[in-house]
Amino acid sequence: MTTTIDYKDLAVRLQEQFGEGFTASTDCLEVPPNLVAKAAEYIKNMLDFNYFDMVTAADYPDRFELIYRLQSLSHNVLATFKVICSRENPSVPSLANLWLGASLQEREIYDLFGIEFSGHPNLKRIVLWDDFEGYPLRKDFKGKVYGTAN
Amino acid sequence: MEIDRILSAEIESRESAGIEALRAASQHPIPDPDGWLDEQIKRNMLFTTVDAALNWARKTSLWPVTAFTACCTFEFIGASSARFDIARFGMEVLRASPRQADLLVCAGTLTWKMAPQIKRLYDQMAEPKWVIAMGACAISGGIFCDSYSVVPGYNRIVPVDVYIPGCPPRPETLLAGIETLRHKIEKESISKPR
Amino acid sequence: MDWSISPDWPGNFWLRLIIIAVILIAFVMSSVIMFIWMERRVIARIQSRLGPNRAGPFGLLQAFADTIKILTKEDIVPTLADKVLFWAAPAIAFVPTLMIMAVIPLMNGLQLADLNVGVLYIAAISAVSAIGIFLSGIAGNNKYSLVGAIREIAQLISFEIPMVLALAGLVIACGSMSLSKIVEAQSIPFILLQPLGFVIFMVAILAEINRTPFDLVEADSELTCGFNTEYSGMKFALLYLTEYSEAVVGSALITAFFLGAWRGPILPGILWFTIKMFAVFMFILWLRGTLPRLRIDQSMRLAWKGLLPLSMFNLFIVSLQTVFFPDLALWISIPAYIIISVIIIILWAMFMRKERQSSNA
Amino acid sequence: MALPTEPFILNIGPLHPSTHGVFRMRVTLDGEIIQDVEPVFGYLHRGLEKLCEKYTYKQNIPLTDRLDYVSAINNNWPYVMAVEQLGGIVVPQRAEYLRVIMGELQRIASHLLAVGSLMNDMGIFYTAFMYMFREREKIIDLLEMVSGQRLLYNYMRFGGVSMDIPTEFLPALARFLKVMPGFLDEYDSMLTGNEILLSRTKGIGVMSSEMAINASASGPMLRGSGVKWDLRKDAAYSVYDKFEFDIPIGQNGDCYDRYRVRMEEMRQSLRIIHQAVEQMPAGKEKLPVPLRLRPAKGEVYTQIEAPRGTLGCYLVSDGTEKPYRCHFRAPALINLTVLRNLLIGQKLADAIIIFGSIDISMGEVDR
Repeated sequence: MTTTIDYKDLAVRLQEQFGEGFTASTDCLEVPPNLVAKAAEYIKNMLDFNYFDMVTAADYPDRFELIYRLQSLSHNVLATFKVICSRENPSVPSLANLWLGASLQEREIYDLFGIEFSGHPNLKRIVLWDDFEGYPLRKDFKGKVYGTAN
Repeated sequence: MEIDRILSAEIESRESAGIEALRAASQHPIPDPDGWLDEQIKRNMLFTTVDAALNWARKTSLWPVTAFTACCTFEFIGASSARFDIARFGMEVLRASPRQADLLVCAGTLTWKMAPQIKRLYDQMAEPKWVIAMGACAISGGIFCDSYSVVPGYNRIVPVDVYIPGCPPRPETLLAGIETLRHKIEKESISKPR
Repeated sequence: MDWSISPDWPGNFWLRLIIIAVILIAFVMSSVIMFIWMERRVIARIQSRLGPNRAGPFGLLQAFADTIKILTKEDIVPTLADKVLFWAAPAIAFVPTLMIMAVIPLMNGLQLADLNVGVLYIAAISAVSAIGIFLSGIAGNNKYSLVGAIREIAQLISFEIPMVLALAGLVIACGSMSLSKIVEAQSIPFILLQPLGFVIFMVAILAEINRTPFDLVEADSELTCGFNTEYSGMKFALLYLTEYSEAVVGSALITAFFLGAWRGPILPGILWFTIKMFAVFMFILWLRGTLPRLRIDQSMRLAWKGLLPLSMFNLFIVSLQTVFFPDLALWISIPAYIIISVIIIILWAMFMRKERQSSNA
Repeated sequence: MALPTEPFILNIGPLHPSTHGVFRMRVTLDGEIIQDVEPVFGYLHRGLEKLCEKYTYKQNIPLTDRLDYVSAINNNWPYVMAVEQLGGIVVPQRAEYLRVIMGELQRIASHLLAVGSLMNDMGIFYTAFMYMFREREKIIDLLEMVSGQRLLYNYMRFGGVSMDIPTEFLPALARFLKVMPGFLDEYDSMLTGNEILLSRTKGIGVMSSEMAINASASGPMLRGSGVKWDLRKDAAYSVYDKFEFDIPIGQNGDCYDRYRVRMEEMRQSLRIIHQAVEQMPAGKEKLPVPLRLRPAKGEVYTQIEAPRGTLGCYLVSDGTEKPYRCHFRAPALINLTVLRNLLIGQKLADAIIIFGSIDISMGEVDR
């Protein structure tokens, strides 16, 4: 069975390394946007989390939420990171250099949400064409979704 | 390869400009080529043996080029496989090149990014050519018609001869659609415009 | 019952030429039509499905429907294509396949020209049709057909030499290069006398006519349609015809050289010839239905490292046999030759496998 | 003086016979050797995740069918499990067994198609494809008997499955289970020992297990490289812990191993179906669930072992009857991250085979 990591102990360890900002909730660890890359590198090297399962985003009225799921296949342990970033100019350090699997998923989030991933080797639109104005998966997207012909 | 990076960016922007232009240009469906319908009503169709021979040849050897986009692809493959064999009607040669094909089967959802490719494919086909719009997505965008990136129906891009409903249509429905197209080809004549 | 036609049968030389030429062209065209129908039906039966049966009884008129439709389609010439080359290439590809038939004896005496350099003539002309296919690939200004054309030339060059050397074995065995003499010497078909030569010639012919497992030129899963991607209408009809007339001529060559063209007990010569030709084509279809495709470098490695040494060895054994024990009893020479060739093939295959493992290990 | 050559860009474009859908690779070729690959996605991007926010929970089930249209039943599973976890619905045992049986049948059908189209790319002129499609038609008949549709089944509901199996389903399934191993042996005899197939796939497109894990590949791609990771055993969702079956893994991660893994997985799926049919209890196949279901506020992530890899569904609900955010982790898209590393340096003919062995389905890649 996939066991989840003990988030409180992880939060304490990360606090020693990188300082304040890590709050552990029941099923995920909240990480400040600027420390994501360092925390992920720490967890990858120290605790052998070699599998980047998934990253996805959700658009809330006041914030963007990014959910990272990192796994260690050898010990069958799961860690879920949650990153809150502002809606003005959302930017999160990219994990594509740590795990190759993150590159396409981050490009897709950039394409559909407009969240910048700084340090991504090839950050451009993946599914839409360049002249497509706006980011469709945001709640305030005025596309043709609700029958309004654009 | 640096030159590739610049080159592919330039190709990318030229293509997306093409998509936007096509999207603006095709807000209204192209009328279906049903000239043969009123001909029949007027009953003045002059049928020569040359027409009959040509129509028989074109009817029995319809070579499809398939715009394999989405789920209807696998119903078309199911129709051309061992159980519902399309090859019995002489449609077996799956020519990958549009030059030699004369039937464009549009199977699946058409998105705006794919529309210029389908337009170019249709223009490349040699002249006596017909189009089958297969599946609800091909007729009117189907379950995805409200989406921001789906073309509501192939008839915005290419003139469609036969519409086959269903999501995805069963192979028997596809064969019935091909049968209607064959009846349509029987009634065509070289002297009349399509 | 020997059905034969005397050399000066209708009296006037020119009349004989015209009549036999018409017979030859009619023979090739009708067998092409039959091959198209046979291919679609036999491949369908291999794949446990029916194949065309709506156009006429058992789909016999399917080939006619295909040709009428292709001939009346619009003939597109791409704007950036090299106009003259685009127009000339299909003709260059098709005409040599008919010219090869001139030398093949359909029946005892039914041969357009009994050249005494028959084998050399065939080896030369078969290369020209490959040039035609190469030009059609280049002229269309399409990247896929360009790759297909380059592969055609690579394959032609690498399989030309083993084919000629396999035929050289025959020439040594029966002393002359003219086909009628080769057929006369075949009281026992050469397939039994020189099995190694037959295997090499068969593989080389498969590569020359671009049939599976060597159909890299028109590899429809990699290069959409290979060299004929840009052709439509009448030019495509000529190229489609070339593909099948090459198959007809290829199987005719195999029957002429190795299966004793028209020699057979009761039936007239030409019937025996067609039966053997259709049998060879059936074997080619069986290969097409079941074998995957080789990569271009694998097929060239097979030609240079596999067939070339084997054909030289075949030449060595045949010349050894004709010089030292010319009148060896048949019941010794046939089994002996088969055993030697089997051993050689196995040894060479093991050597090539070991060499391939050491090269990419 | 070396002949001056220059690379040329070739579009293995959206409409190509062996790109398994509308996928485009802008390939820079130097002769036949590939120098650079630029995959282009998006030709089938229908904005499915945006539409999920427009329909109610139950209306989304047919939408999930169109995700990976080659194995449609497996797409419903994670979405339905997510809503059940949010809504606190406990699924009756019989429904779990029915889902396992239909899921494994769909896995065999999807693998048949994957291996069939790989043989197509290799040049066997549709023969292997037609044989495998003949068997896929048998499975489609079974699934049509259960759900009424041929390709996109809309079969699973919250709290169970839409309809119970008709009486003639089990005898038909028993006939299929008796016949199918024979067909698999027939394919093995035709394909596995084939000398040309071996020379075309052995040692081509080798992916080491480290690269597979780093590129977060999943499914036959991961197991082909020797990593023993299968959600049916490791995450043990639904009733998979009641069956015993083993996980086939490859040795050196080339196209041949991925082909062997898929053939072996079909046999394991047959074993699972055998055990599931024996242990299936009687009882209700669906719990009555209100049409306009309003699951509790919150977010959940569920994942299953789909034929192409780990298919996950991340669902956020805000208490209304429409999902607030619904994201699907597409294994086919993530398996493609490694495409560029596998293709550079290979020949054009091998690139088609490697791409075929990755086995993608465009509905899932572009969503």
